[in-house]
Amino acid sequence: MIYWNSLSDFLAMGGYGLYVWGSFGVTALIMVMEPILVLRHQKNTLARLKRQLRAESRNTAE
Amino acid sequence: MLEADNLECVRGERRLFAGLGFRLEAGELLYLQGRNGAGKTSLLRMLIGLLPPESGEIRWQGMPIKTAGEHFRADLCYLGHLNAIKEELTPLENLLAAARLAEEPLAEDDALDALEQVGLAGREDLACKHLSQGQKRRVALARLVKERRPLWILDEPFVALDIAAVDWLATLISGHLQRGGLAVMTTHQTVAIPAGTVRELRIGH
Amino acid sequence: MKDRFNLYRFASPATFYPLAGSLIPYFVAVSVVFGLAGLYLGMLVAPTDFQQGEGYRIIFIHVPASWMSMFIYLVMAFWAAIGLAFNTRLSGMMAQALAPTGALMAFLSLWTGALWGKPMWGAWWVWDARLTSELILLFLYIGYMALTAAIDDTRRADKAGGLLLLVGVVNVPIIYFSVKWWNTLHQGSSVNLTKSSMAETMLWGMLLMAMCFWMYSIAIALIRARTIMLERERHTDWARAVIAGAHE
Amino acid sequence: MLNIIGAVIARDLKLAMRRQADIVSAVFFFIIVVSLFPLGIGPEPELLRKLAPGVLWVAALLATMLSLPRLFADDHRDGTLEQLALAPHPLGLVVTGKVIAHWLVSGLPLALIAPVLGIQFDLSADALLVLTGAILLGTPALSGIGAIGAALTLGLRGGGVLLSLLVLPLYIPVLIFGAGAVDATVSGLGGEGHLSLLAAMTIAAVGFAPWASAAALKIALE
Repeated sequence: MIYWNSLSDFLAMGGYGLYVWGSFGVTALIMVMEPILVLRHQKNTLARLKRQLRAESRNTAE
Repeated sequence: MLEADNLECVRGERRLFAGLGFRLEAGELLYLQGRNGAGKTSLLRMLIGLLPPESGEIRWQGMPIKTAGEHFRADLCYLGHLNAIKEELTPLENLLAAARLAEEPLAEDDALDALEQVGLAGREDLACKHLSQGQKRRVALARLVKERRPLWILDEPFVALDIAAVDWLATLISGHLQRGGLAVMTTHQTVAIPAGTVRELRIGH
Repeated sequence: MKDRFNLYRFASPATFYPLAGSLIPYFVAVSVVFGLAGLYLGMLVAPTDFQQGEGYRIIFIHVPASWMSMFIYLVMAFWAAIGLAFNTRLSGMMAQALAPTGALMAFLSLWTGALWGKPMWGAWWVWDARLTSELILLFLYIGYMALTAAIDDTRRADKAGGLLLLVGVVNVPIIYFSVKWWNTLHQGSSVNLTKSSMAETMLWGMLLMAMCFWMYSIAIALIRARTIMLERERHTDWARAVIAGAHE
Repeated sequence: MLNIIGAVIARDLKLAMRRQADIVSAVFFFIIVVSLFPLGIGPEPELLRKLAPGVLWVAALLATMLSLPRLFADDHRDGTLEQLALAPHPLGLVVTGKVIAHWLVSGLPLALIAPVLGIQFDLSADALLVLTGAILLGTPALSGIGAIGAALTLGLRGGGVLLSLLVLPLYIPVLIFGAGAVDATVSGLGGEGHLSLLAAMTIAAVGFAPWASAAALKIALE
């Protein structure tokens, strides 16, 4: 089933290794980084909103 | 007849007012009062149709102003806190251009007459940038002199006017009411309007 | 009539927020499965292309990224049209949530296009219709994000951004055909469903990768939409409940 | 309908005449940018002829951009825009008038000066004629599309830069066919096809853009 004979063949991509892996590498980087950044932003936003809510309820309690 | 029903106004994240309504008949004046930031100007902008209310409806002669559109605007005269005059044009050119753009033909004699009434006689040919703040306001008010559209909406019309001008404007407004016109205005000082029914509406708490 | 199906209910943030939250894991899982299958087919099983050698394998990300960059723009324009017509709050949030992913897809399309073009045509960049339109698409994404970021009032930002999106939808085809007439260098469309020049495995690999990108975009847009939603609706009861219940 | 468009044009032209410095500086910008190119590239006539259409068109594009931020900003600042929006006719007609006035003040002078500048690039008489025609036909589209950007960025901080970011990509078709018309003439193919496409784009832009701009202005006025 598998087309490649060896790992080094696979990595070389018939001489196009730089182009193929350059494409896949950047894509992988983006598709890993974007979720990380988005999730971190979500976490920070939630924490900030929670702080605000707490400060607000403290103000109304007094 | 101008009616407002259950108006709600949200600016940014704040709800300025909700459940606001009134009914204004021919010959009546509505004073809008409230502290700064209560939403007076926002309400005026809703009434002229520039700001869609969050909920509620405004009707002119029984028809929602949103659907009435151009028919409503043909009956409306609005004076904002900005003068809407061009600094490069003379008072006369300003009046004539404004009338032309509002599709309300104004004869040059009538325009000159209006400028004389607001005390700008002799300054008709001076570009507005050479006029003082008060004089510029008078140019803006001069539009009202020959104004025969039934609904006037005025944002702080008395600001920056001297006592004589305040009296003159009050007379002008009462003349408008006597002709069966309607007026809505915001103001900080209560000015006695000689004729017509005056109602008050307080916005905010 | 109370329990009649109501579309507006799903368009309301209070309903959408938990619904999106429970859907995200499925989209992620499906995306991963499709991605692994696509990579397996495309990178390990598919034979070489007799014209382009192994370099053609860039197609497995280039084409899905290009498709997604255009598709996301269309979806944003669709939301914009809904938002401008019915004044729904959700539309603007969805458009904003999609924009960064769309821009990244456009960037990926250009990047992989350049890396593919260099060995195939001998140039990193060829001024043809598809490449140029893709570049304009990237500019439109950036313009949309810059415009909405510059407007403080979210309501005005949504409407102005929506209008820009619709103007862009009209213009992108015009730009495409302008550049096409100006200079025609690019090869014809590589996917032709009736008589495909591609081997079947390649086609399947590409379609699986496209599904992976699609599901990825949905998942990431939903996460972003939830954050935007919470931020904008923080004064409402449902948002307060969500914020108070969240653990840091 | 023509009444109101005429009234807006008359007012805007009168205002522009009172502020001639703006028109003059845009024209000078055009002249200077175009004249800088031969200095940067070198004096070979062959090369200059090749570059002329593109250089003239890019300079025309940038010169038109200069006055765009003020298209609605002045009226917005002094409250006139509100009055225009409240007048008893569609705002789109008002914007149509403003777009035409903007073209008369910014596009038309460029078209008139372009043949003179074309001489610097050793263009033939034919090419100069087509160049003038192309700029005459294409610049109204620039004013129209620009109006959308000006309306969208009205009153925003950094509006000018944002305006270029939004508008310049959309100018590409006009640039391609505008420069293409001159190119085709220079190479002896005839620029009629390009010119008719330019005309089509201008008709579409002037017909459609004012209504999109009007929608954007209403959003900005809320």
